[in-house]
Amino acid sequence: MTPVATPFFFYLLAGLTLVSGILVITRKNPVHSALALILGLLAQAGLYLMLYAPFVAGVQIILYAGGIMVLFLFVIMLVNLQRSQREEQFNKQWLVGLVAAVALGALFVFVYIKGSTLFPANGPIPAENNNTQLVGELLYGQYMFAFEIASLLLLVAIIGAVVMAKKRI
Amino acid sequence: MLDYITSYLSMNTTPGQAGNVFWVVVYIMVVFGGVSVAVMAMNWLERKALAHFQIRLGPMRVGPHGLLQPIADAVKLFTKEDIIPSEADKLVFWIAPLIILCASFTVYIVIPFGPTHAITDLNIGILFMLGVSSLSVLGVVMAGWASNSHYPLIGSLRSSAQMISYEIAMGMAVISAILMTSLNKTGTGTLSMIGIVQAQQQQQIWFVFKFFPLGFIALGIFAIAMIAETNRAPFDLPEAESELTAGFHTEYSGLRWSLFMLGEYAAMIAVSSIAVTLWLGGWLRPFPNTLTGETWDLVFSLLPGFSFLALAAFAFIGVVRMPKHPYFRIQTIGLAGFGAVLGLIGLVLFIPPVRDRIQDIFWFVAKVAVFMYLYIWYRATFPRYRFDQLMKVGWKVLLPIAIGVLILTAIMGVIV
Amino acid sequence: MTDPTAYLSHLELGEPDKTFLDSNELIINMGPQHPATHGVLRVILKLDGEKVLGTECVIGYLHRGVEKIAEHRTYTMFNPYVDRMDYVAAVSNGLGYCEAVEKLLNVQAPPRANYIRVILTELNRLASHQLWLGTHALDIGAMTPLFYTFRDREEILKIFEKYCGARLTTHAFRIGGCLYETYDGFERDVKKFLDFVPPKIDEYEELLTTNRIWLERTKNVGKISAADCKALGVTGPVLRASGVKWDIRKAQPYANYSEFDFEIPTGVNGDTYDRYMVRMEEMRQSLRIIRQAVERIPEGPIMAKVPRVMKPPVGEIYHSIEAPKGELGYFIVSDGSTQPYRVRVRPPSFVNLQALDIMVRGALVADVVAVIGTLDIVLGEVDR
Amino acid sequence: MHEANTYLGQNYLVLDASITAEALRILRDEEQFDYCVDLTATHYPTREKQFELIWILYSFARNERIRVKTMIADGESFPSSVEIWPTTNWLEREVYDMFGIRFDGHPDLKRILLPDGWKGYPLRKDYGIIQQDQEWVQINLGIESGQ
Repeated sequence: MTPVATPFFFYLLAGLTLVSGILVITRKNPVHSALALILGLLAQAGLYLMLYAPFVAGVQIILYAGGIMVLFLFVIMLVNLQRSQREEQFNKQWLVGLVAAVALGALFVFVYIKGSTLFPANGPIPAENNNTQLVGELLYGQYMFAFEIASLLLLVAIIGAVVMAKKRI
Repeated sequence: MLDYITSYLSMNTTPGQAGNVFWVVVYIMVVFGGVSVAVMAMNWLERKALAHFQIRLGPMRVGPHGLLQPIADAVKLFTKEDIIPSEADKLVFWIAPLIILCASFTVYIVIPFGPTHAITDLNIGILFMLGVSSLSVLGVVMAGWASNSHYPLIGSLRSSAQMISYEIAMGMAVISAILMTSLNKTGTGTLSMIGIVQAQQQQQIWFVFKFFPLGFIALGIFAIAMIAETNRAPFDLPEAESELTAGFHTEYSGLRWSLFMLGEYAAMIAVSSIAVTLWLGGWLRPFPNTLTGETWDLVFSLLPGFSFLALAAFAFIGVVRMPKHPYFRIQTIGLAGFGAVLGLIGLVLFIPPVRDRIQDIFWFVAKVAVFMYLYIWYRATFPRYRFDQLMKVGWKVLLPIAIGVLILTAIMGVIV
Repeated sequence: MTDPTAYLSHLELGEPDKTFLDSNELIINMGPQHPATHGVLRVILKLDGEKVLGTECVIGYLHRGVEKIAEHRTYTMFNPYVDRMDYVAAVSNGLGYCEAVEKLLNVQAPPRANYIRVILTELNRLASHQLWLGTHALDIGAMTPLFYTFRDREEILKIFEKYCGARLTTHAFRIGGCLYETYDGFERDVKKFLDFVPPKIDEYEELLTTNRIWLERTKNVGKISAADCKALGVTGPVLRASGVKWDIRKAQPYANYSEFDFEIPTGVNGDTYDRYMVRMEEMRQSLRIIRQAVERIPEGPIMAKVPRVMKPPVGEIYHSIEAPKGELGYFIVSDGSTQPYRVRVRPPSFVNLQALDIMVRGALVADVVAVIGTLDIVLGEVDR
Repeated sequence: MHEANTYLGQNYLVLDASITAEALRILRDEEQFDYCVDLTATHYPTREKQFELIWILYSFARNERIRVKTMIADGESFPSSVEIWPTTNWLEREVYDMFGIRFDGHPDLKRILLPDGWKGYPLRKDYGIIQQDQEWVQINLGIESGQ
């Protein structure tokens, strides 16, 4: 399959991701923020597709855009919006946040400049049609332990959420 | 240019895989148009069939037997005043129906109407379908929230909870079908929609009969979950008209409302297509492996033409039975014309090159139509579930069964 | 004995004290324009998510001042007005009113008139129950029974139309008997109907009675105990479904009901399903009564001797009948003139509607719809 | 007690307002009149005590009806019987709505059939049959007259 208009789509998706990221933190209305976040996640899924990782893209759409963000919206809609809008958008930790953001940005810039030696660009691109299979083999083979730990962590989170939400068990 | 266009015709793959932009565009247009027409036809059929369930006639005025009713409705809806409530969140209100529409139409990219009749074949096909179709819940939530009114809000809350719950059982049932695709010599399965159908051809069995009754139960779970996914009776709580007036689209009218309807029906056809692809052999004709040979091939390839001729015959019987009153003259002529068109299509389908290309699509559509009819049947028969009962069915009945089927399928796959 | 606070139904409608994350208390206005409130009933629901914390009924949107009008009409002139109260059971309303005035006048309707009255009233009960079943099933989401019941109700309305020219607000009876003699073929029509309808009732039952979703939606929904029913004055099928075997047709027979042989169906749990079963059985019992009446109908006059200008002696009367919805009573005070001094209608729907609150508390929104349906209210009667 | 009588086979009691509330409770507790069929009133403008309150009671055990009547003057209130029969909640509201008789101890005494802000009590004899609260109609319906 020959890619079509790759640079154009890359800049489109990257731009969308950036714009939606900015919208997420600047919108006063939390629902608008959440919608912008969904847009950003979908654009990211597009970027994954361009990196020949369709499985990750599909999972991104199902889990983040379809599942988690719907729950986000669910909670936001139930919350009293008037009150949240009255609250200050940026709290006192903005200085710390700024430092962290600058540090992260510096890291990205560093990787961009020096990265060509760290991550060779001409690594072997896995064949598209067994991409999913490779992910599965890695997940259930090499990274089995980490995978199981993550699932255990999620189980604990589920139980914790049930305990907190349910008044009587 | 002409070479570029004709080069695809000799290829044995989907235009997306061939990288042929021209044919991709053509396929997209055809599928979009076809689905829109199918939605209109479904709309007419539902009203008609439901009416006959309920000892009514249904639409009879616009065109012979109300055949033009969907068009009249479309014209009415397009010319209606477009109302946005003053307290609504205008942007979100505006986007919501579009999201539903986009989500339900994007899914058609990977639906295989035949081995080459798909826009493209993604190797994560089924994952893509589930993912994109689950996005339509966003549209529902946004519509309910943006209307800034209580009934839509409750409707969208119900809808999001319901869709997320049933997606899980649905996913489990789908995984059990995908497991079955890996039962070949190489031991690698596939997520590709075309690959799944080809696996069924290879294994010489529709997955619904594989490891009977496991495949059958999985299809059952999927068939129930897909009704809940598309918010249809008896799981139509988000738009339960006797409780929430119209649920999440209470405040919508005119064109926007019709977009919701279009999206809903398109989604119904899409999920039915998933069921057909995964369990009922997709485009494969009945008994592709046992009833082989020249004669059987000929018999089955002639069926599409004959079924259209039968429909034409129905239309002509209707013409004969029309009252001989001048008032009905236009209707009679219209019905005769309709019958003639159907008959012509039937005759065209007898031409050998056409019938070889088309019969895949015919079988696929016929199987989907069975599911569409079931949708109508359920709606005529069942009362509506209550919200807690709906959740109970989803989490306590369907999910455990689906997980059980999944485990058993895996065990059977290892043993066999 | 009974704790009166258990029956209070007024909500504190002020802004609830909301915390940031626990603000899912909703006040919803259901009606007066709503597909499932059977008219112009307005129910204010206080919800916690989907759970109902309390309800308050706002009624009176259809108030026409029937009781005031009665004081300015003669006894005869007021007769058609009562049809407009419970408009789906107009014949029962007329029967109650005519019998009340007859009692005041000390007049007895002749036997043949009584038979005609019983046949028409029971047909009307059947029609009312059929309409109830269709709309109730529609509320719960089953569309199809509505059309089946309306198809069969049509046959009853045809008989009414042939008898007195009107289908809905029939004004079939007059004080002192019936104005119209039965038309030719009346008995044949009724007998044909008696053969026609039992399989249809089985058909409704086939669609609903053992349907899983129907059972889940109606069993243990809107439960009310017999004690609560008595305390709240709830009568009719709702009371009988709670296990009280009380029917005015048996307890204090009017017209000539004492001559007929029929059963009073009762329920056990007092839930929506029992009320459904009681009404279904009541339809069959009505058919039984009609069959007996049409077979034994005597010849004779249909109108008693009633003075042309009705001036009942000074006094008052309370007369009640078993309308399809419950006890329908007329309390009439006469001051000796041609116009009633005061007419009070005791409407079953109005009193039954009071039970809505305790029946739906703690239930879900969908149950409110089911319970409004099962109470079988007609807003024309609630608001008068 | 003023009168205990039977007319047309129907028993009724006419009681003094002072003892009625107690009598109603006794009728329920000791005489098994556990079902209050109806509560209503009648207006006699010429009498000294203008309003007659009427309870219609029924006993399931005895299959018997009885009417209890009492007289009260205009402006007088009467003890609510909601605690005896909860069904009288709406019935008392209706009597208040139509006659303007107040019931002490009623949990939520407000108009029931007429709109909340309505002036006048329609079932009083001095309220004309086409009379209406013009002011309310003009404000709430935006029309000159509801006729």
